[in-house]
Amino acid sequence: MLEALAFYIFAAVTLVSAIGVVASRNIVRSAVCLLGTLGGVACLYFLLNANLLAAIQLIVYAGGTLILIVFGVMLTSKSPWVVFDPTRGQVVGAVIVSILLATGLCMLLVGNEWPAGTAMTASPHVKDVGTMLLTDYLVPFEAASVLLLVVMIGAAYLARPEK
Amino acid sequence: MLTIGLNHYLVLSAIVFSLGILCMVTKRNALGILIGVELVLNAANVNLVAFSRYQTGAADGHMFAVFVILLAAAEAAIGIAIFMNFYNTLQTIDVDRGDELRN
Amino acid sequence: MEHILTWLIFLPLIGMVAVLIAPSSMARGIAWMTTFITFLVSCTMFGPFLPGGAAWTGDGYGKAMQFVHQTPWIHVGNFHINWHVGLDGLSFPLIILTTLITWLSAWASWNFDHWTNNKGAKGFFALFLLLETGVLGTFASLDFFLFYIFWEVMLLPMYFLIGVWGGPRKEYAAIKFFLYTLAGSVLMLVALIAMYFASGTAMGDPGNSTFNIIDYAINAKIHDYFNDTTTKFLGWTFGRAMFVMLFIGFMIKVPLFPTHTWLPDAHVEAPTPISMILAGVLLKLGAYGFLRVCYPIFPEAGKWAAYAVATLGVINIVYGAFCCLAQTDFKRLVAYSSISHMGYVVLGTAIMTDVGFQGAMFQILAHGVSSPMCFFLVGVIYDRAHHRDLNRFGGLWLAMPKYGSLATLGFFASLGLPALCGFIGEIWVLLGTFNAGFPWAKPMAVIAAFGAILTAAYILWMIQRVYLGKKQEQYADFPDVTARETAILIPMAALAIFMGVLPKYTFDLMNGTLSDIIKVIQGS
Amino acid sequence: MQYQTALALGVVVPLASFFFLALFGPRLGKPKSSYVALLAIGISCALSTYVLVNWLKLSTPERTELTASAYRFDWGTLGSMPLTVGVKLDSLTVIMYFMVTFIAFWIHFFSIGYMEGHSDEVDHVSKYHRFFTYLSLFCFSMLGLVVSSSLLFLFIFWELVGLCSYLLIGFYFDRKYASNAAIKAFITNRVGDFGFILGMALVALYLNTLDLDLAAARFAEQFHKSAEGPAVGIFANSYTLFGFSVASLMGIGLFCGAMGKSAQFPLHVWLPDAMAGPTPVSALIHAATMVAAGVYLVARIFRLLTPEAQFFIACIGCITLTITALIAIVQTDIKKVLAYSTLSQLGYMIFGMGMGAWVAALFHLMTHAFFKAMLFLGSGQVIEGCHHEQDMRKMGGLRKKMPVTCWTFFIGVLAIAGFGLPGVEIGHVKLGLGGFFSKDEILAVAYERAFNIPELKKTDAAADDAGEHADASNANMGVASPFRLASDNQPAQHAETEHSEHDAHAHGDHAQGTPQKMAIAAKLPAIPKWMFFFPIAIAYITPFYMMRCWWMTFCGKPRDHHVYDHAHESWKMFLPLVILAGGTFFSSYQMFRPLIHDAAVIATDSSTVVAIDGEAHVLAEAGGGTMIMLNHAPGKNPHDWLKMGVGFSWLIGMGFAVLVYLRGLGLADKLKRMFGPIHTALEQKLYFDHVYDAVLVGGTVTFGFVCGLFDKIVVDGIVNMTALLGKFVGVFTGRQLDMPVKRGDWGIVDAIANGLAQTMLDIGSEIRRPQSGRIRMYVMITAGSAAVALLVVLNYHRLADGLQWLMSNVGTRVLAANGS
Repeated sequence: MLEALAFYIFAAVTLVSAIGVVASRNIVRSAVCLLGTLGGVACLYFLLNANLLAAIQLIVYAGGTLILIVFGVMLTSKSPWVVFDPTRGQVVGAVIVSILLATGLCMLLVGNEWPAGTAMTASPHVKDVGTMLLTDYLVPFEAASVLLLVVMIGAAYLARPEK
Repeated sequence: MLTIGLNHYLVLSAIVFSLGILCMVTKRNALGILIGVELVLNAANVNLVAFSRYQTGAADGHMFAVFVILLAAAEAAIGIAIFMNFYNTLQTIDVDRGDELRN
Repeated sequence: MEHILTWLIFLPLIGMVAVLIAPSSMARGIAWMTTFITFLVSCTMFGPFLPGGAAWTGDGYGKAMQFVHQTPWIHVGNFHINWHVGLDGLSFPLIILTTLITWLSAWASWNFDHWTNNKGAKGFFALFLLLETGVLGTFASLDFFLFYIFWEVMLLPMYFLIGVWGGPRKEYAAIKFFLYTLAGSVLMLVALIAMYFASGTAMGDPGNSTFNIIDYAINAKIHDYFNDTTTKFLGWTFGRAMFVMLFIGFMIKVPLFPTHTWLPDAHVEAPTPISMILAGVLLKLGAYGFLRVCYPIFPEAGKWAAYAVATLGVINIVYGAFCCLAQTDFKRLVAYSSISHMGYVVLGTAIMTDVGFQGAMFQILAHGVSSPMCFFLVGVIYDRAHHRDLNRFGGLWLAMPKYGSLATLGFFASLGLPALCGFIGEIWVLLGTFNAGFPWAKPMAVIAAFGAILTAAYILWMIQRVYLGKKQEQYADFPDVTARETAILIPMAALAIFMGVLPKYTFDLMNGTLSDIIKVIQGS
Repeated sequence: MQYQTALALGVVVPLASFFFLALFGPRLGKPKSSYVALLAIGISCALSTYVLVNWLKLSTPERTELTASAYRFDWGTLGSMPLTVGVKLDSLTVIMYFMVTFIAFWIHFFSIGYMEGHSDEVDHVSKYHRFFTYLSLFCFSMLGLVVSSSLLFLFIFWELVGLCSYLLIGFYFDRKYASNAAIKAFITNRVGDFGFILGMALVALYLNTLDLDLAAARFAEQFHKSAEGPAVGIFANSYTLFGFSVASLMGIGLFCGAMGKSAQFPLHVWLPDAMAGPTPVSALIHAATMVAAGVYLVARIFRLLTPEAQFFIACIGCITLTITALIAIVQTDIKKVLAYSTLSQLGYMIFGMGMGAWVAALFHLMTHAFFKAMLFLGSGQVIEGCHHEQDMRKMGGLRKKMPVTCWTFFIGVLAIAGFGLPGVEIGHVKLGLGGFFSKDEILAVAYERAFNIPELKKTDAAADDAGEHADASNANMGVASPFRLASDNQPAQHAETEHSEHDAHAHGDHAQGTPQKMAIAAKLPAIPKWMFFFPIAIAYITPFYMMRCWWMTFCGKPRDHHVYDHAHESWKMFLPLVILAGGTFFSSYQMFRPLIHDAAVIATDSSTVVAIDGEAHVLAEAGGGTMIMLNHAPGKNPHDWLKMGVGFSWLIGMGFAVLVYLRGLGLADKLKRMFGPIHTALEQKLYFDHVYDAVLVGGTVTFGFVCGLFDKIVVDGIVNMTALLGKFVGVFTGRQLDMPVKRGDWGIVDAIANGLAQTMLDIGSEIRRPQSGRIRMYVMITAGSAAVALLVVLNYHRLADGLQWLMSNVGTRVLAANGS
């Protein structure tokens, strides 16, 4: 009961702010709305027994990526309030497509009879997660670290000032 | 309705996913597209975690989600770097004008 | 060298890599060498197809495939896709035709640097070689999925070759070509999947589903199931539905009225060597599809659709010829004449008799020799005059006597003059149609024979407008055909005469297989 | 040497010459290349003479044996029907072969002289060698045609001679009218060949062979079976068109080819135009050999002709010979007169063939070949001598300048006019020339068919009446009906018992042949009387226009002094004239007549129809079994009748011409004014060209343009409309393509094409330009197609039952795959 209530609230937060992301005409507002979505999703993670993930979500996404985007907004526009509007036709088409897509996805996901699985009873301990990361997922983990290094260098290279 | 199951999360993620796509398509600002991508990735993450919770019972879904978040961050970093470069060259962030200089 | 056929198919691909690596000044040389080696390699494969060779066991359709190379390729779940290639009398002559014509077109591209649109020699020759791989693969594959893949592989290079190195309206022509062919291959894909599953159903075990084209025709269980009118697909009779889908897929390539309009546009815009390949080889793929896929696998549907198919063939013949009369663009005229000539192929196929198939197959080869020759002849004059307006030419025979003589030979071969290649195919198809067991066959043959008069009319009129007449000032100092151009024309001219005078040797290559196919058809 | 080898060699030598000249002609240059061609045809001529001389010595059985053992090589198979290539070695081939090589040799000889003066260079390009190259090719094709043993090969060479004709008519292709004439000739011939192909298809279908002898044998077999019992195979009534049985259609179809090549009405229009070619070509191809090939074809396929088909042929011949002779009267171009006279004479031959006068028609072909070749060469001499003047109104009085030409030409005129003194014989040799024998023989047979055979029919019908009525009712079913007389061994006796003395005499004396043949003869359709009278009338007109031609050219006063002063003749050119004049004499009397008769025995042997031999009394025994012959007995003897009827037509016709043109053109002009409209109509060739140009050519070309427009507007329009629709359906893809969409350009198409093309271009080089311009669209398309695909897949079961079927399969497979 409580879980249901919590789910609906968080889901509403997520959805409303996601709609805000799409609907707001200027990019700063979009970014702010995105924060709402990210937070909502983080809360949902709690509900899903993924406490650690929720924390990561908040730290990395809300704290890192979003800030990055806001910086990007500030750096790339003469005024943060500049608006480029798509044409009406584009919007109509896009809305139709996404509604179709959403319908299709819902039908696919909901309509399918998932085989019975085992439900997770408790949130995995951080320690367990760490162990998995360094045993079963060692290779992706290392690859990710290399990737991050590459990204760091690449970003620095790309964003360097013009000679 | 009151018992929250897998399907609830799946529907939610489907809607968020579509909104992400919508965002990518309608924003002419390059950063808007980036934001759309974030939405899409979040939707996927919700799916992963939900499956982990209701189907497998193990933390594998969480691991995937961790990597996705990581990649999203990396993507945002590179993306923004590219857009800044783009902006430096074109003095605009409007992706639709991206091909104007081609010829 | 047991996998020589596989090597043959990928030889051009190796050449393509070499073209991409080497400096662009060497591109044409590498392409020439590659196509020439491919041609030579294909010539070494003649042995089993000569009378008395291994391809002549007489065991029935598909039993005497040569140079077979079969190995598992993609096995996912129940999907068994094999690398399965092999040659019989149906595909082998077309392989030779392909390697020969591609070689000659590579030679025809020798003056690439002097073209109006000559950027990216590397890209051009790389795609050119990729195209050859696609075509060879399509002709050789015996696995339907593989066939489909090569079919698509061949599509893309052609698109770019027209779209990038073409004439003023290249984008339009290229996209038209692309969309048309794609539309056809989508239908083919549907049929392909449906046939795969149906074959499993026929065998009684989904694990035994197969993509093997030959099995479709000769495996009694599958063949009976496919041709059973009670087998349904979307409420249609299965065989007929498949036949129609495949037929539409192939007819676009032939091309048959009313899906022919991409051809004139593509030809007009394409550079000369590409036109040569397009007319000489690519159009044959559609007809090959009829003979390899449609008819042996779905003979029941073939009989059911015979009237419609033959009607389309006759319309092609007559309509194409009439359209030729209206053209003022030289290349467009030759393109429409291709449409008209391919009508004979379709007519010969539609009647499903020995003579019809022989005639159709011969016409495929004959047209494969004569139409590249015609297109090259047009190209020769286009290189000099930079226009193709029939009404502005005249007196070229006097200005360029050697060229005039070769051109006359080429166009008369296309006209169907006896003792040249075009005649045999035409007369075989006409006689075959006349003698076919369908009640409508005789009137069709009469109309088709009427097409021969129109053919004479437009070809002679064209010759008059271009080659005859007084020598004109602006063309007076045109150099006659160069040694390279002569060298390209001579093999085609010689083949045209050889096939016309001694058709037996060409028929010998394919008659065994064709009569096997007829047996398969009659057996059902 | 074997005769067949000799003949085959004779065919190949000109081909070798053709290839040699085609490759090295330009280097050989002006006189030398002609020697090559002359040598080649000379060898052929020598070989053919050798064969002919030896052939004459052979007896009939020996000849038959040789015929049967001639070469047959496997050439290919048509389905299961073997096709052979071989030499047809019989008397017909031997004489035709000799005639062709002999005339061709002398025309080559003449050509050397003719080409000496002109057409050596046109626009600085030598065409001298080209002329002889074509001539060699022609000789090859024509000889190949003559020796072909199979219908297919006959057709192949048939088309090749057509090609040579096309090339040679268009020899002066820098002149528009020459190339027009060439095209006209080729296409008109193609129209005829259209029928030929269909005829051939019928032969292949119902007789299952294309070999001439085999086909004839099978044809006869079916015919006789039909004659005895109910009609079978091709004679059955079940399949008819326009009232003709399949058998008749077969013959008519093949004859269509002959109509084209021999320029018979309504395909006669190309021959006069063909005179645009050089004169030796006109002599060789368009007078002596190629146009006679049509007659040769009919002679060859004679055994495949039913009486109905024969009647059709006779009608066509009769119409042709009449109208073309009329047109010839008013022509002023010397070559046109000869062309029309050729047409008219070909009409006689075809008419004769149709009448069953096999021997007479071929005999006429032979004599005509000689004298017409000579006439054309004479005209060539005149034209060459007169500085390429072809208009007879500007000539006159050339007799003094070119005596040899003049008198050889006169011999030709006499020959074509049918000069002869009926009843006058020197020793056993009757006095006469060319047409006197051959043409009159055709007329004699026509008489027989028009008057005597109907009498025979009456007898037959009477016999039927006396016998069973059921049979009589069947009698009008043509060949398919049972034969009343077939079982009756002596039709003449039969007649005698039933009818008066007088009638009995009539057939008993005039007609002689096997009972079976007589029975068939009795079934021949009745020939209307006009088909006899028209040729008779034309026999008076022929001498008139020929004499007119000769007189205007050579006699009277010179009308154009420029032309007259220039006139000259050279030995190189008149030597062939003299030789051919000798040939005319020779062919009228010796050699050919018996040989043709011998050929006829074979050619009509298994025939279902009868050949009627008008002169066969000499060799009555040889042909007794196969032909019906006239006996020259008193009574209704056609020869007696003709002696009075047309015996002196040459004198009357020529005399009238002299009368009109004696004093120059004045009287002729008056006559012209008197018959104004008729004259105009004739001068306009009875408006055939006008009608054909307007209706057929114009119609075809117009329809072609309509088709072209249809293709461009409707078919292509639909395609483009679809593209446009696609553009509108995807709302996004309009402006969002971000490509400048120009008016009249194809936005979507352009954009995608450019995009992809650009992508491809970039492959080789580094990617330097941002591709973000279309990112949104990519996403859009991906998402949209994914959505559509999803929806389609998910709602699959609702679409159709069959889809469900497929779905269930896919479903089970996927699950199975998952499960495993």
